[in-house]
Amino acid sequence: MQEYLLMIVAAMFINNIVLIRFMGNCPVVGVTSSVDSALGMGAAVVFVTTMAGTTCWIIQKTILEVLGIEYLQTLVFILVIATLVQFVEILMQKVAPPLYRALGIFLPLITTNCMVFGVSVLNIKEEHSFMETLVFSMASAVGFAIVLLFMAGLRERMDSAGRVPKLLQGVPITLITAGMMGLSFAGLMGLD
Amino acid sequence: MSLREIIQMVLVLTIVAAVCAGGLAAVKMVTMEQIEYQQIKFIKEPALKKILTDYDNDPISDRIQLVTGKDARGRDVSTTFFLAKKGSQLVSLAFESTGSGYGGPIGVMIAIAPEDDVVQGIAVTTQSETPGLGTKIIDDPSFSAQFADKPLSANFSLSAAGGQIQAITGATVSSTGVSNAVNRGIELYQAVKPELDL
Amino acid sequence: MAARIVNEFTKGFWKEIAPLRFALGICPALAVSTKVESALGMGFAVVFVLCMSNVLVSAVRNIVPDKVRIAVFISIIATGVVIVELVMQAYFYPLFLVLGIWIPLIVVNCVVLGRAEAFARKNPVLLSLSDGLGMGLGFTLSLVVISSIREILGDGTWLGMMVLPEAYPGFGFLLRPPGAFVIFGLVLGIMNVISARLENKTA
Amino acid sequence: MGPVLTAIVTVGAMGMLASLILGVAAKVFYVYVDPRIGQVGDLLPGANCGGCGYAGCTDLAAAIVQGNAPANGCKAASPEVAANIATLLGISVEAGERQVAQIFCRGDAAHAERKFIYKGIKDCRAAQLVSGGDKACTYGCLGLGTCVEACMFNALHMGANGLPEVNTDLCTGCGNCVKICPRHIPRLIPISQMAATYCSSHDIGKVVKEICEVGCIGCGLCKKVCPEKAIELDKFLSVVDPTKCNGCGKCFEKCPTGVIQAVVLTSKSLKMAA
Repeated sequence: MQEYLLMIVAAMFINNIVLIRFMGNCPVVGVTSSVDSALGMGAAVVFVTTMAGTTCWIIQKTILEVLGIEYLQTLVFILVIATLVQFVEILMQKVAPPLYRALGIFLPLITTNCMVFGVSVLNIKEEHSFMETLVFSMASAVGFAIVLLFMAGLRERMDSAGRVPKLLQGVPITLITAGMMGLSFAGLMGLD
Repeated sequence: MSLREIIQMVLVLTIVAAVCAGGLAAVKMVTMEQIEYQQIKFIKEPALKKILTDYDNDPISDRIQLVTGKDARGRDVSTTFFLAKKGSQLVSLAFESTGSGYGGPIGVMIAIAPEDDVVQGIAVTTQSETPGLGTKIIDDPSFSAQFADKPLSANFSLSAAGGQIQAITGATVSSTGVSNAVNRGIELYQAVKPELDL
Repeated sequence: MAARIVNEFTKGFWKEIAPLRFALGICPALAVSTKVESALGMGFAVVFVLCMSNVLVSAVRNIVPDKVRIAVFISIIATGVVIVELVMQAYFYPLFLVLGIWIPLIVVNCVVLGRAEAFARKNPVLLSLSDGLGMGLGFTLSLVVISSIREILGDGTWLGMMVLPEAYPGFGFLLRPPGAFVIFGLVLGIMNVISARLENKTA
Repeated sequence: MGPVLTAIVTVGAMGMLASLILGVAAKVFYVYVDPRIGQVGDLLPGANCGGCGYAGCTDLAAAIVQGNAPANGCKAASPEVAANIATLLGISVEAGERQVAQIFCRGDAAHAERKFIYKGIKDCRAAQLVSGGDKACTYGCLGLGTCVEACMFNALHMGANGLPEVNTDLCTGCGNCVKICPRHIPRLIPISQMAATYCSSHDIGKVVKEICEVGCIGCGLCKKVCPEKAIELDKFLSVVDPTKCNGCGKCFEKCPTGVIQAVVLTSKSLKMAA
């Protein structure tokens, strides 16, 4: 039990997928101008990453490794993720229209979110078991959502402050903020 | 969405996926040997360099694989032997063996001169021992030097077990791991020596 | 036609240089920019994938049904990436070890899919090739700029050569992840200033 | 040829499976998406200002097509746009009235007290966070011009007295200023409204008198004097009902602080209202 707890803390904060592993930066820079859309995007990513991580793990173990074609991992995983995202979109539209209205517009963006793919590959690379895959995928995605949310809040504040020097307005200040956030996350290093 | 559309969609994606996979498989076939060579080169070469002396060929190119046993599920397990030659004369033969250490398996590369059955040297390739203690099996050259230039008949166990090897203080488990790996390696060598056809 | 090809090629260097202008593909730009050497390796891998995917996407652009468009494009890109992966393993193994997971992650590099969607899908093969080449080299250029700053100020070296005096203590912050964000932000800010100045001059 | 074949068959099969799943899912879970939603969306301004109360232009387009919102649901669009949408959908434009923003505070520096001198960030939302703003009145305009910046149509500007002023010609009634103001001082009124109480304070009269010379003290004289019964009191603040008020002006004379006034529009708007 303890090892899963450690894994969750590590994936969410210490090795934060956005700030330390540098994945999923595009949405952090692009979507985070309002807390509402950050929440929607975050929830959609947690859902898709967990689904994709576990599905890819199963495919890797039952098909690719059995047949000895691990080198096709990249091709197969991305195919799986693209299909999965589109499938979830179609399904959600039918089964849970309110959910679709809240998260739906973010789904197409997720196919190219390097985080989903990156987490799937990391699961294999770090030789996680199925349970570890499940936990790691979800915790990483939650870590992403946390950064997205923090960043949206900070940006709302910064926009109202109006004190950002002209040359740093927009993306530059977001990146610098991310750097500062990374520093403070690195302060949790002693936790593991 | 009409049936025709679905069929068209399935057809296109199937063909694209198959063509992509086919192309990649072809590339893989072409590069496979080279990749294997590179992987061995960058993982094993540092260890090989340490223990092999006085040769003029590329032992990584001149490697052979032999089936050396069966695993728990009855599948064949093979070991790679790297051959070091001078001129066309085989001077030594290196292969990897493992023993269990404190933090996991320890990989040890062993070089043996087949001519007179002497261990020429050993080098640790992979380990996950406690930094500062168990890692002395790598960092302290005098430890692995104890194994060098001894005949196969020598006792490679730790002195505590009646052998000739002095364990590293504070790292008995790691030292035992290395010594076990060497013993196991020599056993394996003796077993396959006839097959090697030297 | 020739003028357009040149134009599509050169826009990737300044006017539409992807990571610095549109903040596209910043993940790898941050991750592999600790050393100029790995930045170059990554850059050329992206140039190859981008050219290949642009050409192939442009070639099949009229026969792919809209519903599976993304899936087909992404398969093509993935193929290019795996080729890079295999070739790099076979001939540039140390570089492969350094870049690690970032090679497969080229698949989801926003620049690559972005160009396929925004350009190659609507333009003939030759133009797409020149666009891919320009964009890819622009991406490489951005990476080299950022990694140069990080390597020189962080380590005192450039491409592994000592460029600052031996006594330079190094600035480890720049080599760690938070430093990447800060440097990238500052470079973007400087870009903003320069292009504002240039516009003023022309106006 | 073995490995090549394995690769082709496996990945080909996966591709087939993936597209089959998608194809079948698209058929089984088919949801009819009205193509008109896209067409209406194209007609809308696409500023995604959110003034209509929906999540964006596309969301409004869907609501218009489904009949949940009127064809002129977009506050920022010109009447022609509404007419075009109506023609497209074959429905009639409901005669919705244009709305404009008004600033419901007259307490400028000369007339309203300040609790302390605020020297922080020039943004009302920031000032509001510093012990509720520097203005003694907790309902009054902070005067840092956040609404002016929020206006996408340049309809607001800072007046000489430190309060924002509305150019009703340019105001589209999108409501961005209403939303961004931490005290909701700008509010939307129908363009035909004749009179309004230009105060937002719900404080009791005694408190208002102490801190502001031009606030509504909730005395209710206007309510008493109004022949049309168009005025109600809402927690010590008089509110004019635009559907009843005929602009007779009796309340203007009676109001002790002169806070209830005629709505003054910029010239062009006046003509349109007439």
